[in-house]
Amino acid sequence: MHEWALAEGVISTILTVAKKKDAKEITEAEIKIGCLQQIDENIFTTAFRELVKHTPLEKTKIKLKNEEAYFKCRTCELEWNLTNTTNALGREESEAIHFIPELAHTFIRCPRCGSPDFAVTRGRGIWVEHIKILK
Amino acid sequence: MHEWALAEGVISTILTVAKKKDAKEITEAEIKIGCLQQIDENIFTTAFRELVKHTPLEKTKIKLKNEEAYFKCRTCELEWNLTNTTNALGREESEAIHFIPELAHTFIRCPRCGSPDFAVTRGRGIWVEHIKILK
Amino acid sequence: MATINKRLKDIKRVIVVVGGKGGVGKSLIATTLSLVLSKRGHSVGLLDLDFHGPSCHTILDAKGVMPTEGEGIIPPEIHGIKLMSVVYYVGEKPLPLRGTEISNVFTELLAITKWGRTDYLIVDAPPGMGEEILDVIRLMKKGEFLIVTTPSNLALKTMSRLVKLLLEIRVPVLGIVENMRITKTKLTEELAKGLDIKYLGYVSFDYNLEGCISNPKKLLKTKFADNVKNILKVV
Amino acid sequence: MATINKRLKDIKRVIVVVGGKGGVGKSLIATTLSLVLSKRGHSVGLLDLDFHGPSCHTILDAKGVMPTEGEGIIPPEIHGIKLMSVVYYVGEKPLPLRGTEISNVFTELLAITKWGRTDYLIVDAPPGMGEEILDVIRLMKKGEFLIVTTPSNLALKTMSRLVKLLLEIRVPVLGIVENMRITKTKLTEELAKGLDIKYLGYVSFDYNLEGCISNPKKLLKTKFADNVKNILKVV
Ligand SMILES: Nc1ncnc2c1ncn2[C@@H]1O[C@H](COP(=O)(O)OP(=O)(O)O)[C@@H](O)[C@H]1O
Ligand SMILES: Nc1ncnc2c1ncn2[C@@H]1O[C@H](COP(=O)(O)OP(=O)(O)O)[C@@H](O)[C@H]1O
Ligand SMILES: [Mg+2]
Ligand SMILES: [Mg+2]
Ligand SMILES: [Mg+2]
Ligand SMILES: [Mg+2]
Ligand code: NI
Ligand code: NI
Ligand SMILES: [Zn+2]
Ligand SMILES: [Zn+2]
Repeated sequence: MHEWALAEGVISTILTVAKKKDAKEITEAEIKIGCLQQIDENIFTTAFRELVKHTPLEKTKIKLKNEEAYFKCRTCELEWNLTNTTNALGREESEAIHFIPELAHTFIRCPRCGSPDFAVTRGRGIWVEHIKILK
Repeated sequence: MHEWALAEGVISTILTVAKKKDAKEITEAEIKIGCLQQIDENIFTTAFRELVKHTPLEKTKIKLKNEEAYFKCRTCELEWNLTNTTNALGREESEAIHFIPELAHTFIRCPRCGSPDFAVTRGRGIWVEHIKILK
Repeated sequence: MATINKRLKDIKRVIVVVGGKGGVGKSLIATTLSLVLSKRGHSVGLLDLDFHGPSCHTILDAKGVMPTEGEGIIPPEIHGIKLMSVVYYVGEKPLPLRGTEISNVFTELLAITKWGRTDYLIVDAPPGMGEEILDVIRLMKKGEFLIVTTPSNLALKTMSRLVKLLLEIRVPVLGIVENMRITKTKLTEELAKGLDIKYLGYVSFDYNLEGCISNPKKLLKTKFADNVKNILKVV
Repeated sequence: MATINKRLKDIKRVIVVVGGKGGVGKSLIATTLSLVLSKRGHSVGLLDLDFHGPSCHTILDAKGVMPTEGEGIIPPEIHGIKLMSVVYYVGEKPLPLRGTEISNVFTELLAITKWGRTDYLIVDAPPGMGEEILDVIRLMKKGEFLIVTTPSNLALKTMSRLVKLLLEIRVPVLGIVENMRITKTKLTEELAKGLDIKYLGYVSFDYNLEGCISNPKKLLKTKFADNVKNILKVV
């Protein structure tokens, strides 16, 4: 589960932002999870808690929030979301997108015109939405 | 002077927008001109007036406004504007950018780190900012 | 978009030379095709879409020429071919571009270039199936794709990926040209069959070709050019 | 960025095989170099950056293998080489990507791949000087560039553009390898001199090479591999 790698990335982002803001303590971090990647929240949380042991983030609470994945076709301009995607994804395909969201361009097509030329407009990746700090 | 080609593009945009808005008459169009391309406003205006003869835009007033060109370096994150660009552009270089603004990546470098890997954040191209219509 | 469609309106056919793989002979075939068609009396345009490695001007030996301006940009005629390329503006200098920038250059070129009445516009595509190819599909609705490959396993695999994509989205595919054949092999022909597209024939590896780059007259007299003419009969 | 640097921390040298031009032998040289270094007892990683035409897995005959997961992604070892490629996930299917998407895939690969202690990470670059090359420069600060070209005028011109760029921004350039030499010519060597970079030697055109693709043991016994070993002495 590369949720560990994702947790590492999130932790280093939080620390960078906190440093920029001159934080003394980071009380909470809100983390947004794009649905495209189907990240396992339990594993992610376990990884996070494990990795922050003996770091300034040891006591930081985390809130995980989801963002639905949206696409926009560059050929016919249709916008749609992942749940509407007609060609249901198989296990291996989901797995691929789990690791690298852009691989969606191999497995997903515009439900109206069939084009592989679309943008992922929302719900890609994982990112820190905001942090609460004490100065 | 390919200002004629640019005027053609602007005209077709105005007509498309006006149609979408169900306009009966288009009284005015505000056109933004990015400074990167150094478009000749006189030639542009002449071309526009010539090309709209016997079209619904014959009486449309045009207002031209400039937008300074800004760059942002992807290597060192410096932002700068065209007038600050250290390597002054020669005539042929200006000409190249006049036709195709992206050719800036051959002739312009980040004034801090020398990188050619920068984004043109503002002041590229020519576009219709807004139109005034009667319904 | 409207401007682009207007610019392409008076062009009868648009042939896009692609391969997926680099170095399979796309530029040489695209340019030789242009020369042959032009010699036969057709009016021909050639658009070099390989902004990072433009080659058509070298093959045609285009020197000291520039497009002329007049209500747009009119490409100069070189050996009878209207050639458009970024090389007029950047010369031998590098043009490093990211994807969206490539897309912008392409859109700009299509919007400003006045081809006029043209029988064939030949498009010399870069390798890959990125920005340029996706934009050809999006912006040049008339495009018919001519696939070039070598019989090497590495080229065939990459070419297959591209062809699968083109067939899936149902753009016209003229067929496959096998280039640089050294020994006889059925690999390319069989792959074409498997992909259900036309095998257009082969072009032999021509050891004298290198000496004819930058000399269109000599180029037209090579075995390579003879092979290209045979392909043309089938298209 | 911090994550990426951490992932690359335990890698001693990063060699990026580029050419500007496609089909000059970047993938074969990058893969053969990896095999030779690995046979000599070094720990070697190989990153296939050509997302539209991945080739390293074909040359190494990597079949039925997948990266393993565990606090990141650990690439499988094939003939002693840790190979990372999108091919594990997309198989033979096309992966059409625009520029920003290419950049995202690259960033993601660097962030999740755990190379571990590695003496050499060889990066097999695609043609061009677009998104992938600019991102290697931006994200892999340790990268040393190995230039591959053929002695053809078309390849040399495109390679020159890329080298000019690399020299201008002052990234380390190891030198130029002349590949697929058929007849003796001084063109490449002279160009290297003109560009003020090292000429590393040549690799002959090897008519038996095609039969050794997908057979690393045979590949290592070719004249091609011998030539590559000679180049290695100079680097
Ligand atoms: N039939 C052929 N015989 C010999 N050499 C060829 C042949 N076709 C192409 N070449 C050579 O192969 C190289 C790649 O050709 P090029 O047209 O630049 O390919 P691409 O545009 O696909 O990258 C050039 O050096 C060219 O001279
Ligand atoms: N020294 C050589 N002799 C003969 N064929 C070669 C040699 N080097 C490369 N090739 C062939 O040239 C083609 C392109 O090689 P490849 O490694 O895929 O290039 P690139 O990665 O630069 O596109 C392949 O078909 C390969 O088998
Ligand atoms: Mg997309
Ligand atoms: Mg830019
Ligand atoms: Mg080419
Ligand atoms: Mg390759
Ligand atoms: Ni996972
Ligand atoms: Ni002009
Ligand atoms: Zn669509
Ligand atoms: Zn900078």
